[in-house]
Amino acid sequence: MSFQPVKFYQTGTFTVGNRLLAENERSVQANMQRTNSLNSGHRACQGCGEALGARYAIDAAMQATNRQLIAANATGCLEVFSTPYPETSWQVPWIHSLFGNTASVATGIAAAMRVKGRSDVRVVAQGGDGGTTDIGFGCLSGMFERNDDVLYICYDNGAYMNTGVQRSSATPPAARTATTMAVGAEPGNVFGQGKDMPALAMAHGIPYVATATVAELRDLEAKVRRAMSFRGARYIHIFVPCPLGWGHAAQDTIRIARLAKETGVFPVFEAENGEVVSVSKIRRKLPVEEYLRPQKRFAHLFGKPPSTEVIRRIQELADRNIRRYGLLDAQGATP
Amino acid sequence: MFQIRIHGRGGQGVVTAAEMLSIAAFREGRHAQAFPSFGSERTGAPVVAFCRLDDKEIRLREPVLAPDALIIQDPTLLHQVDVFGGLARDGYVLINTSRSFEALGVGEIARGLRAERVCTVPATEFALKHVGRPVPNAALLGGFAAVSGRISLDSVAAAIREKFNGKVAEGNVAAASAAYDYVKNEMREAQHAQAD
Amino acid sequence: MRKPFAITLDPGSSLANHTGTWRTTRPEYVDRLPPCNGACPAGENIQGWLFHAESGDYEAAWRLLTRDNPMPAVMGRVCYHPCESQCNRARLDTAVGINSVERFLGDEAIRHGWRFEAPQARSGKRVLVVGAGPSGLSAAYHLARLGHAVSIHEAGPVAGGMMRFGIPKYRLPREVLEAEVRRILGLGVGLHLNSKVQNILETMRGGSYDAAFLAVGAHIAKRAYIPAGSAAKVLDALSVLRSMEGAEKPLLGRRVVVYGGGNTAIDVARTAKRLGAEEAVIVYRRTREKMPAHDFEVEEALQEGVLIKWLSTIRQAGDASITVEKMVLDADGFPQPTGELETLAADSVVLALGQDVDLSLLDGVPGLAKKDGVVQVGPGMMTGHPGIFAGGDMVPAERTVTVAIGHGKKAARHIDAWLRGETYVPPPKHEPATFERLNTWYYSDAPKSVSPVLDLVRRQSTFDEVVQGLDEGNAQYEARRCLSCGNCFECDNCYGVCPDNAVVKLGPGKRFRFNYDYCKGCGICVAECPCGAIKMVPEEI
Amino acid sequence: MLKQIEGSQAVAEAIALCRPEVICAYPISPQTHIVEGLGERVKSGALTGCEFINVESEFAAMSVAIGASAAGARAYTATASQGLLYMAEAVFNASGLGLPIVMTVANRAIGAPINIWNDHSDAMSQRDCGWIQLFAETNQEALDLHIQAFRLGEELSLPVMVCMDGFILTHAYERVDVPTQEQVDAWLPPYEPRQVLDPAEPVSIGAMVGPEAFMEVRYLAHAKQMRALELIPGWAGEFREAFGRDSGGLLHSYRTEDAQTIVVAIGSVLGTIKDTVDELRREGVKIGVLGITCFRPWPLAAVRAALENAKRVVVVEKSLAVGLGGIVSSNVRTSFTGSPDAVHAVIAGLGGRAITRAALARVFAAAQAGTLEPVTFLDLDRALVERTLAREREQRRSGPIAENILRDLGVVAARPH
Repeated sequence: MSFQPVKFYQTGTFTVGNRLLAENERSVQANMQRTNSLNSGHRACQGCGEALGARYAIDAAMQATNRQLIAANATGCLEVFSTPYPETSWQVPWIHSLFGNTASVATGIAAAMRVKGRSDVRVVAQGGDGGTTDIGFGCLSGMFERNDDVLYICYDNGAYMNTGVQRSSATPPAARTATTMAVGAEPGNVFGQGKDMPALAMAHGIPYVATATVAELRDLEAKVRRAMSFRGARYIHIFVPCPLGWGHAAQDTIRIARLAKETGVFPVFEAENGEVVSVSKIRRKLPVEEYLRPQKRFAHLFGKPPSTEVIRRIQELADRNIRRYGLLDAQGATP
Repeated sequence: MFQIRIHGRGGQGVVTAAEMLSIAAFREGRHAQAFPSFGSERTGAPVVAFCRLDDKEIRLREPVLAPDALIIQDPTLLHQVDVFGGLARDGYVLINTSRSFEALGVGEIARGLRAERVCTVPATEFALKHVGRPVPNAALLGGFAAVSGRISLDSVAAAIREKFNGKVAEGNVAAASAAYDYVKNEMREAQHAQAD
Repeated sequence: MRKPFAITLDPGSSLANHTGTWRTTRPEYVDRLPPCNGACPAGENIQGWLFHAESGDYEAAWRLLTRDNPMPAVMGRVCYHPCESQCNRARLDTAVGINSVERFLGDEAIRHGWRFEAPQARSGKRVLVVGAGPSGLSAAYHLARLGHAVSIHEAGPVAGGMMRFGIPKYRLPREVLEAEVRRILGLGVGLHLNSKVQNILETMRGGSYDAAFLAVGAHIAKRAYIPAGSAAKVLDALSVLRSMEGAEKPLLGRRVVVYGGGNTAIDVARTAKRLGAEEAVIVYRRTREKMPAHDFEVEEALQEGVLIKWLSTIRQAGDASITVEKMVLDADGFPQPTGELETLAADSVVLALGQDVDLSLLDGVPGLAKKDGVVQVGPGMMTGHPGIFAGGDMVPAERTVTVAIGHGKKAARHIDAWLRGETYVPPPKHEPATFERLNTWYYSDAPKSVSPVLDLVRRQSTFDEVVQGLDEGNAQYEARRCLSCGNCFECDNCYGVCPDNAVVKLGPGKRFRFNYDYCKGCGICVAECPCGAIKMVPEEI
Repeated sequence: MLKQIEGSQAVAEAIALCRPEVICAYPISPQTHIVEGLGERVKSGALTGCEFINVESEFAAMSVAIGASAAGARAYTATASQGLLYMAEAVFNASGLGLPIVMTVANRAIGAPINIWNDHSDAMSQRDCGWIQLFAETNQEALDLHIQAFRLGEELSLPVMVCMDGFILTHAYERVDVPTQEQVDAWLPPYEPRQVLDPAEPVSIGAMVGPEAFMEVRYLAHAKQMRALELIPGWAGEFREAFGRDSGGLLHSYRTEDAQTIVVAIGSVLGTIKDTVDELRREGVKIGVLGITCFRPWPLAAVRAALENAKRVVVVEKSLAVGLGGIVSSNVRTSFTGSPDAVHAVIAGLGGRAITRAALARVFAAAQAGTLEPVTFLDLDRALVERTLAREREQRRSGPIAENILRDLGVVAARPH
C-alpha cells in the first residue's frame, strides 16, 4: 500500500501550537517566550477580536524584526483600551497622535530612522477601519503612493466601536449600527458600493497587501512575517469581530471570524505589487446565514418573515468574492 | 532714498528686474529693497514691482506710491494702468519702445517732466538680438543705469550674472550694454537738440 | 529620559490593572473520560498510550498499555475493539485504528524484546491461578507485578486457552501468542501444564495458597439434538478447532456445513475452506443483522467464499446431505418454522452452538453460588467463598478474550487488596468526553489507514495471517488521528487565543494554568479548545 | 556673510544651517519658496543627513513632523493661511505631545473670500495652540529667529512657530547677514529629545489622560511657556555676543522715552511705523513704538513695563477678532495699567491692503488729538461698505458680498493703493 507521509492530524495545522512540531516550525503565539507586545491589564471588552489581532500581529512583527520595532496607533478602541493614563499595555515603543494621521506619523518615524541610519528599526502603523478607510485614508494613500517603509495594519471590525458603534465605510450592508438602525423600510446599513480597502491598497501597486482573520493565527503570523521581508509600503487588513458592536457571544469571536472566511464574506488572500499571489481556500463552504445569524446586528434579517431578499444579496456578495478570488477548489472545498 | 517702480506684464521679468536692480545696488554697498506687487497674476496680466535704494537700512514696507523713477516694460500698459501715478516732477521715466512719446500718446506727460530724465529704448529688440527671447528686463536696467546714473552698468552686469548664468547671463549683459549705449546716445542727441 | 508627565508611560505598566475582577464565570481545565478508554473491557488507557505513540516513543506507549493489558500483540489481533466503535473520530471521518496501533506496539515489543519491570517488593503471599487462558494469564501477570508469588495450573498441554484452541492461526499466529505468554512467565509466574485441578480447596491447601483465581474457561461444546443417520458425520466446532493444533488435521470432506451464528461458526467455516473444502456453508436460523458474529469477520468469510444460509435450521443430517427448514422472523424477531424443507449436500456437519463450563472442580466448596452453568461472583470478582475469585468465560459476562483479560486485571486488584485485608476501591471515573464538547475544526481531515490485507488466494489456501500489521509510518499516522477527547494535548490554543494573555504556559508535559488576575472570563479558550478540556464555571459573588 | 536675497531664501539658508533631519513640504503661497529652496538643497546634496518628504496635505506635513520628532529627529515644516487651519488638529497635538518642531508660517489671510495676501489671521487663529509664536520684523530677524527657535523649542520640548509676513518679507529682496555653519553649530547643540521612540527603551507616547491628570498636563504646558519668558531675553543677549546683532528677545521699544503715545505692533509693519514715528518726532510729537517679537507666550510683565509711562496706546494689528475687534490689542490691554479705553485697536492691512505712512500718520494724529475710535479700520472704504449694507437691507437675496464689492470697484484683482 502507498505510504502516507506523517502529518500532525491531531494538532492539525489549525491550532496555535503543536507539541509535535519542531521549535522553528511553531507559531509565535505558541512560544513561551513570546513578547506579549500588548500586555495583560488592557481594558478591551471580553472576547475583543482587536486585542487578539493586535497581539498576534505585533508579536509576529517583533519576532520578525528581532524586536527592533516602533508602532504608531490611530485613535480608537485599540488606543483607548491599551493606554489609559497611568498605564499602558504596550511593550513596544508606541505613539498615538491623532485619528486620521497615523500613516503620516509612521512615515515620519521611518524617515527619522532612515536619516539616523537605523535601517534595522522597522515601523508599523495600526488603526481601526474608521481610522483607516475613512478619516485616515488621505494620509494612508499618501504613504502608499510614496512607498514609505511602513507596514500599515487595519483591524477591521466594521464600525466606530470606540464612540458607540456608528457606521463606517467598512460597515457591511444591512448591518445595524447606532447610525444605521434596524428600522424603516430598509433596516440597517445601505447596500452601498462598498470600499474595498485591500483592493485600493493594491491599486497603489505597493509591494505587499494581505488580508487575514483572527481565526487563522498561523496564516496571520505568516503574512506579518512576509510583510516584514519587504521594504516599502505594506498593508495588512485583519478581520476582527467585536462582541459588543456585533452582538455576538464573547466566546464566539474566533468562530465568527472563521465563519466570515468559510462563507466567502471575507476573502483571505495575499497580493504582491498589485497582483494576487495566493488565496486561503474555503475549507467547508457555508451559506452566509451561518455567519449572519449569530450576530445581533443582523437579527432583523431573521425576523418573521425573514428578509430572504437581503440575505440573497449578501450571499451574492459572498459568491462574488468566491468567484473573484477563486476561494473554492474544484471539488468545492479543501481539506 | 530713491524709489523705482517697474510696470510690465507677467512673463516679462518685471519682478526679476526689481530684484536685479536691488542686487546691483547691494554690490555698490548700498541698502536695497525689492519686492513685487504680490499677486497671483498669470502671464500677460499687468504686473508691478518695486525697488528702493538708500544708504541706510530701509524699514519702509509700503508699496512705492511716489516713485523717483518709472520703468515701463510694456507700453501697451500706458493707457490701461495708472503708470505715472505719484511720479515726482523731477522723476525718471524709461519706456520700452521704439516709438516716440508722442506716438505713444503720452507726449503731454513727457513734456511735463525734465527732458533729460525721460527716455525710450527698444529693449525688446535688444533682448531678441542678444538673448533670443522677448525679455526686456535686463536691457531696461542697462537703459536705466544710463538715464539715471544711479547705478553703474558694471553693477547691473554683475547682478545679471548673479541671477542667471552661462549664455543667458552673457546675452542679457550684452543686451543691457547695448541699451545703455543706446540711451547714452539718445541723451547726447537730446542735449544737442536743446543746444541747437 | 525625563519623560513628560502623563502623556508618556512606561512599558507594560497595565499589569497593575487586574482585569480578572470583571469576570462572572471562570474557565477551568478538566480531564474527561475518552469514549475509547470507557469502552475498553481491559480498561486500557488507550488515549494515554496513543499520546506516546504519536511522538514516536513506542516503548513508553507499550509500557503504559501493558499496565492494564499484558498481551497487546494478541489483543491487536483478536480483540473486537469496542473502543473503535465508540471513537468520536468516527463522527468526523472514521474511527482511529486503535486496534492496529496496539498490534504494532505489541509486535514492536516482541521485536525489541522489551520486558516488564519486576515488582519492587515481594508480598510473601501465594496465589493460585487455575487456567492459563487470557483471564488466568492476565490475573497472574497483574498479581506478579503486585509482588505476589503466582502459579498457574493448566489442564491442557499448552498455555493460551481459547486463544490457542478457539482462535485459528490465520487470526493469531502461535509464535505471537507464545512470545507474550513467555514474557508473562518471565515475571516469575509458575506454570504447571497438564495439571487439572480436581478440587480447588485441596489444591489450595496442598500448595498453601492464600487466594485463588479461577479461570477455567468454557470448553464443553453445546450439543443440539439433530436426527442423524448412522453415516452422518457430525462434529463440534471446538474439537475441530482444537484438533487444528494437533498433528493430524480433522477430515471434514469437500462440502462442510457449519451450524450456528457466532464467531466460532465463522472460524470453523473459514478453517474448513483452508483445509480444502470446496463448499463451506454456514446455516443460521436468523438474519445477518441478528448474527452475533462480528461483521468484519462475516465479511472476510464471505470474501473467502464461505456461503451462509440465512433463516434456516437443520432438521436432519444424512450421510451425504442434510435437510434444512426455512424460518421466518416473527414480530419479536424470533425465528418460526415454515415447514418448507430443502436438502443440502454435506460431507460433514459442524455444530458451533456455544460452550459450557466444567465446574467440577468447585464441587463441595461452601458458600459458592452457581447459576446457568456459570459461577456467580461479586463486584470484586470474588465468589461466595472468601479468597476464591473467578473470571473469564466461567462467570456471567460476554465471552471475549478482552473481557477475560479485563477480569484478570480486576480480580488481581481485588485479590491484592483482600490479601492485605482491605477492599479495593477503583478511582472515580471522569465524566465522559462527548463529541459535542469537541471543536473539530482544529482536526484536519484524515481517514483511517487500512491495514494491508493478504490476497484472497493465499487466504483460501493457507493459514497465513490474514490481516497484516501497519508499518511505523501508518501506525504513527493512525495514532495521530486521535482527537485526545477530553484531555489536554498541549495544542497551545488556549494560550494563543486569550485576548488578555491570561493563560500561562507551563512547558512541555506541564500543560497550562489560568492567570485569574487578568482572565476576564470571555470563554474563547473554552470555545476554541479542540478536545473540550476546559469548562466554564460561574464565579461566586 | 552679507547677501542680497529673497526673504524665503534667507529662511531656507537658516534652516539648512540648523541641520534639520526631516523636512515635510506641501505647497501653499506664500511659503513655497522656502521649502523649494530646502528641497533643492537636499536633492543636490548641499544639505545632507536630511529627509525631504513631499506630503499630500498640511495635515500630513505636521503629522510626519510629529512622527519624526517623536523618533528623535529635528523636524521642520512651513505653511500659511488655509494650510495652517487644515493642519490645526495636528498643530495642537504636536504641542500637547511636547515635540519641538519648528514651523514657519508665512502669514496670509484666511478665506472666504479666498485671498493670498498678507495678514495675521492664520497665526492668530492658532495663538492658543500651545506653540511658542515668534514674529519677525525683517528678513534678517526671520533668519535669526529660526536658529533661536530650534534651540528654544528643544530646550523646553515645545514646538515653535516663526511667523513672517507673506510676500512682504517672504518675497522681498533685501540685505541679510547669513551666519557660518560654525557659528550656528556653536550656538545650537544637537537635538537631545526629552522623550524618544526607541526599541531599546520602549515607552508609550500619547496616552489617553482623563480628568484626574488633564489639568496638570495643561498646567505644565503653560508653565513651560512661562519658562520661555525667562529664557528668551538671556538668549537674545547670547545671540548678540555670538552673531553680533540684536535679534529675537521678547519685544523692542523704539523712541519710547518720554512718549505719551506708544504704537504697538508685530511683524514687518513695524518698519513703516518707525518711519512714520520718526516724522512725527520731527514735528515734536511725543510718540514711540513697541514691537512685540514673542507673542506666545505673552510677555505680560515686559509689555507692562514698556507701556508704563504711556498715556495712550495704539495697537496696529493685521488681524480681526470678528465681533470683538483687535486680538493683539486685547492682549495689550491685559498688560496696560492705565484705562483700557486708552488702548486703541487699529485693524490694518487685512488681506494685503497696503499700510501706508500717510494713513498711519492720520491715525496717530487722531490718537494724539484724542479722537481715535476704540476700534478703527485703517483705510476702510466706508462708502463701499455703506452701499453694500444698504443693498442688503433692501433685498433679501443680495448676492455674494465679495463679488458684489469687486463689481462695485470695477476691478478683478486688488492693486496697491
